[in-house]
Amino acid sequence: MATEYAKISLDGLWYKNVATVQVLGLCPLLAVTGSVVNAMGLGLATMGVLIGSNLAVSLIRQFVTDAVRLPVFVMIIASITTCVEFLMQAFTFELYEILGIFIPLIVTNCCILGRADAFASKNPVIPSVVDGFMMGAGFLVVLLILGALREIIGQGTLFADFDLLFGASAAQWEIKLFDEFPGVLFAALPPGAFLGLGLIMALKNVFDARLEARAKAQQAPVTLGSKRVRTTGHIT
Amino acid sequence: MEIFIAIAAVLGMATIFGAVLGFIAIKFRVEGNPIVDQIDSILPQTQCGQCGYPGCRPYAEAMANNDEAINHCPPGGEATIQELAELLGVEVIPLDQEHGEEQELPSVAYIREDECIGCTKCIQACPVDAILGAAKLMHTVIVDECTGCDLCVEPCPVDCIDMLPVAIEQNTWTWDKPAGVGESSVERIPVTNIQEAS
Amino acid sequence: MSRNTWKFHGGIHPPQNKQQSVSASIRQLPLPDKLILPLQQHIGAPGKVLVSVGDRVLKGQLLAQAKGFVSANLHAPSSGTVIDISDQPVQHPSGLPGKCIVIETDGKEQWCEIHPIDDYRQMDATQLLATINNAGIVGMGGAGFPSHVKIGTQQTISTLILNAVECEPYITSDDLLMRERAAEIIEGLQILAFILNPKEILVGIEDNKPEAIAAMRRAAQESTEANPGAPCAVTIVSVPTIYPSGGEKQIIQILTGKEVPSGGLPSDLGIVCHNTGTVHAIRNAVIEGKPLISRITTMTGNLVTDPGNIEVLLGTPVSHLLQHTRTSANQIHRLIMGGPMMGFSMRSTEIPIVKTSNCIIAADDQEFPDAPPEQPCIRCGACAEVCPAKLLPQQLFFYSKSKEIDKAKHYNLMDCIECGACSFVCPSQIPLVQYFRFGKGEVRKSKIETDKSDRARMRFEAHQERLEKEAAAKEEKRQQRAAANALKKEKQAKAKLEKEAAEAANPSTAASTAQESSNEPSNNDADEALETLKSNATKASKRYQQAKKALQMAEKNGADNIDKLREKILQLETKASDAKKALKEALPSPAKKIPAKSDATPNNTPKETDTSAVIAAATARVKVKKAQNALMAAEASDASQEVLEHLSTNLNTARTELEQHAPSEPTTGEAQ
Amino acid sequence: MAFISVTSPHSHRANSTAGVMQQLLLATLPGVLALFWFFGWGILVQITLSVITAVLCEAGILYLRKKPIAFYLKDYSAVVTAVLLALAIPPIAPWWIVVIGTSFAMVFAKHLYGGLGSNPFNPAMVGYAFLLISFPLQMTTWLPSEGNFGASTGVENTLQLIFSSSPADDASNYDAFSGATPLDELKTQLDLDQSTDILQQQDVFKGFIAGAGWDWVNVAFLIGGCFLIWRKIISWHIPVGFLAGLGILAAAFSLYQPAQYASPLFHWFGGGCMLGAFFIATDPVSAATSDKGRFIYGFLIGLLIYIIRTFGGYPDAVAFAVLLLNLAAPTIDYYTQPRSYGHDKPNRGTAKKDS
Repeated sequence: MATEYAKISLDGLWYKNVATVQVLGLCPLLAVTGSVVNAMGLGLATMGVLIGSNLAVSLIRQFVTDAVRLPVFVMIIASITTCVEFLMQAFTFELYEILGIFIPLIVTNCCILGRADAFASKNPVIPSVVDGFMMGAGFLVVLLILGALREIIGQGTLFADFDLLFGASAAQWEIKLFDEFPGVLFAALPPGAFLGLGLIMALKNVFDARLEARAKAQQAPVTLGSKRVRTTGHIT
Repeated sequence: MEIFIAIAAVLGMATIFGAVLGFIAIKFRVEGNPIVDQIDSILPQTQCGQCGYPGCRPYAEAMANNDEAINHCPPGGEATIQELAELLGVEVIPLDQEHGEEQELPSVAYIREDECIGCTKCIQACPVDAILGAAKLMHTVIVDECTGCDLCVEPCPVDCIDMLPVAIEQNTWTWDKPAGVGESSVERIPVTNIQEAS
Repeated sequence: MSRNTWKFHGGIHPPQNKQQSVSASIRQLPLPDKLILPLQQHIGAPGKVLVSVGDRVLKGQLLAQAKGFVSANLHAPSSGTVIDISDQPVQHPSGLPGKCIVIETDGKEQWCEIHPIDDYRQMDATQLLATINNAGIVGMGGAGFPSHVKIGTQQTISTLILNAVECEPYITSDDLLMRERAAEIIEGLQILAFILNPKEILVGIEDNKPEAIAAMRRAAQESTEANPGAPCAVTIVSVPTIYPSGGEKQIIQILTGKEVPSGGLPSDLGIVCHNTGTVHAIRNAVIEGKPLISRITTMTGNLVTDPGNIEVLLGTPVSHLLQHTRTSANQIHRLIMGGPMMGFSMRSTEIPIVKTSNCIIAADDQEFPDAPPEQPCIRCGACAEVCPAKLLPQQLFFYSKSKEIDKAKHYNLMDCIECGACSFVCPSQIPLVQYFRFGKGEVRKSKIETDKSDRARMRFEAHQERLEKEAAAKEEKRQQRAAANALKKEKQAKAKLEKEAAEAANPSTAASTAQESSNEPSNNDADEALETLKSNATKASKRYQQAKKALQMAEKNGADNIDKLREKILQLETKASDAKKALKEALPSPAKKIPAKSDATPNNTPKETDTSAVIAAATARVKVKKAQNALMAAEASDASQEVLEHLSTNLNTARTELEQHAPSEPTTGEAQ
Repeated sequence: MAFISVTSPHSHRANSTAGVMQQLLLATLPGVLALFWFFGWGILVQITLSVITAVLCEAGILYLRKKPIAFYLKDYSAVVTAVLLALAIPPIAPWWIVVIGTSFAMVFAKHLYGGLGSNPFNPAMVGYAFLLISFPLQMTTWLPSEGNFGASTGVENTLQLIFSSSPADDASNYDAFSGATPLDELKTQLDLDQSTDILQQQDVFKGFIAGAGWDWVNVAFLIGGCFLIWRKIISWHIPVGFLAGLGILAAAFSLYQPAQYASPLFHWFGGGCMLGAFFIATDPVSAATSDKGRFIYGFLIGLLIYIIRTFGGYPDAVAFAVLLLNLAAPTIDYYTQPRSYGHDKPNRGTAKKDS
């Protein structure tokens, strides 16, 4: 039980991370990670949709035949995205304005449809919700890291404009890292996002390679050719 | 009112698209599985069974239908894994050592003919009928047809079959790949003058 | 005599280095003690050895006969004794040994019988072709393609080309040959023209050999004057000096502007192209009747004190040449057979001169310094600029390096002539030619492997088919045998029953006991079967319960394989219910049977035994037994549900059958 | 005694990658001198800074990649990248501009793609584009050309400008010295509906063709380029295609409306045109392969430069045009494979299995 949820969590956060492993949802990822607050806004919205769609898909999974599953899933995702959009309009209107088209575009985020099809349609409700949460969290973490990276390099600040998301008191959270920083515009533009994502992925691959090497070192030696069968005689 | 329009629209679309989908699902059903032949043509056809399947074709079928791993073929080695990965659109993975090791050089079976007792056991074991002989008479391997699967070695009661690497001769020799960037491709050969030596 | 020439793409101007070896005229060397004659001196199959160790051979005697269409004869270059036929170091870049005939010379130079032809014009073309074939002549420019194959083409030839270009640096053997024996070469050309009947004869000579051009022009002039009726005149064409204009494809392009199609032969264009040395050898074979036993070889390189051109017997070890040209063998760094552009480095000084050895270069590391380490390709394109085949060497290099042979083939790797121009100009010092040779080797290897695996697949499938057929035949035989056995048993049983019936007609205890004993087991069997059915039913229901529990657990855990489990449970459920049903069906029959038995005992007192009933009972018993066995076997082997069901119904029907007949049975016994 | 076994050919033309690179550096000399003459000491400082950064970066990355450092440094490719980048950077740009740009070029554009020979983009131009996008102000502020080896600014002043510690001071410093390039000025003025004739009268345009020393700088690079073609370091196809593409569009537009569009000569001898045509676009690693392909490649770069210069948002466009065509080079190669000997027509596309 516990191991199962641990596996779902690890997959979402690391082994099947939406952004760094599956490389899905690049469009919003590259477009809105100019600052931490934007990244967080979109990340939370995506996570919400992901949880909702996984829940809904899992609930109806026995009643949807294979042929119509895609339209049905898309419909569900579109509905939930619209809900999230309304919510954001209601509570964080300024952020909604900044994120603009990328909120409705969550519908087309492949990772959501991907999880609905690959996981939620085959698993019970609770694991599906957990999967949605963890996948969303994995995506959010990458968004945040990339947002922080680009904000620091592009503007020399961190956590600027947090009042958009957390109310007026959060306006003080902004950290100015350098005095008179010229601001590397490159990082704030989409090419910087590509580069940043590439670096994050590279870093993750380095970690993975290390982990794998360690796992391999601990593995028991294999016996060569132990799975051989005879090929002569009847093959049925 | 708005909500009804939305529902009607959605239901209408659902009906139309459902009908289209249903029609397509029946009309364009994919029959057969030609991928098996393609996979089979990549496999080296040694029929050695090291993959855990009785022959290359069963392994090809298992890969096509049951998602069997592509790294179970030691005779094909890295090259085969790469081709399979390309064909099936999966990642290249290292050879599974549990199925055996890739050999540097291909080898073929040789029967030490004066030790052979003519038991025909190896003939029965050979998947490609590359061993010639009759009961109580000496057997021999048709070298050109031997796939080097070594299935005949184990059944031999007198242990007279050797797997020997295929010798490189002038007509099968090819140039080595140069050592690559940063290396000089010069090979130094110590020469012994035959006249001096003798 | 200016004639239009064409240009081929690319080409290079390496330093000529020809002057070292042109100062002296062609000379001879003392006879070597030993001649080593590799069987493989040409493209194609090695010849069949006609001599054995210890044989005395005469000069010009046939040693090995051509085997197959593309092959060539080999003759003894001098008289002597065959002392060895074994593997020796030979002229192969791999350094792998090849089979050689070794002759110890006796110094007598005793010729075997030869047949010079006085006037070839009186001969038939096929006869001349046979003469050339017998003389073992191959292309002496380096490739070693058997000449008679080229000459014997079935296509109509319009142009005969003499390739006298000799574009490689250092080599001057053709140059000297033309300077000194121009008339003989022209004569050879006339012989070829007689055989091939071309419209024109072109001689391409590079403009860096003015003496050779002059000599050849003079000889051609004289020849035309001497034979005014000759079918066509020889045109000497001076071509610009550029490497590799001596490649067959390139000289054809220079002289005719035509390109040999990829994978095709010059004869497809109506062209035959021969090397100077080859034509000279053809002339010698026809006019003098002498087979190819010697050739002109250039000895050069900065370590050679007496460089020059030498008429050397085939089979002479290079060490003999080094010795007689006063070469300091100890300082040799690179010993090259062939030119510096396409020749290969030898691994031993004992390698013999063969039909294709046009040059030996003995050089130290000043003359040919070691190549510096390979640097990354910067795609400068210098290689593509000089490639005479108009290929894209850098593309071929990438694909050869990464072993992507399909792509390399797509970029026409196989059209590469390995001239070395690309390697020569590469600023990154990449050994491109070696990469291409490696790539070509991979292409060939993969072809061989594909062929082999295709063959293996066919053989394997045939093998499987054969095994299946054999198995089917065996199965058929077995069934036949079983049927025969059953027939036999039936007959025996019938006989026995008849006997019993006869006995029963005369009432006897023996008969009744026999009946009883045969009745008893049948009851027991039925009971046993019932038992097994019962236990099966309980087992099945137990399994079903377990599976149910597992499913519940799994559902709680949300395991991945829930669907599978569910499916399995469904199966088990049907299995359990089927088993119960079978048990239910099975139960009443013995219940019925027992009372029937007890009922029957007192009442019926048969006056005579019903033979047919007895027989029926016996067969029914056999059936029950068989059905039971089958059921058990099926259970044991975990057969499918349907089979089990089928078998249990079989058992039931068999049992009812038995029941129908059995009641009458015991009566006979118990009545007594 | 030991023989060596090695593939033919046994002799080799005495040339090397390092030699090619050295000649390339030699060919930049006229251009460097011209820049020095018109813009002063800054250019020399930038080149020095850039070369030092590039060599350090290259060595560092080679160390991380566990490659032989000396072997690769000896090919001079890092130096060439550094010099080309420095030539494109304004002479008084602050030191960190050069350092960031050069490191970006070496690390991201060159070594992350596998080092020399494997980079799909021209590293110098990647570095330049990165700087131009990131620091537009510093990257478009040139000194007014004055001639006389920058005597009026002086070495000390130049160094102070470049190495001034506080970035905030830059702006005020610039104001004192800076000026836009003629191309920049042309664009601004044309946007303000000025006619080209009037512009020719202005200070920044005084010169024989394209104003204020820039034409002479381009002439110097042209001379260097001709040297490269003469030495067969580069083939003529790319520069000729480049200039043809640029010239044809410029001629067409200026013939159509001379007041609105500058002449081809102005485009040829303005901005980084000659540097781009002979030194940047000809980088063989990232260019097309065949002769025909190279001409097309150069031609398209020329077209793009004119389009971006005239209708785009940046005054000069060599870097963007070259980078875009770097991206297209494989496609160009795909369609321009030459017909090889013995084949009726060229191969197209990619390999098919068992073809």
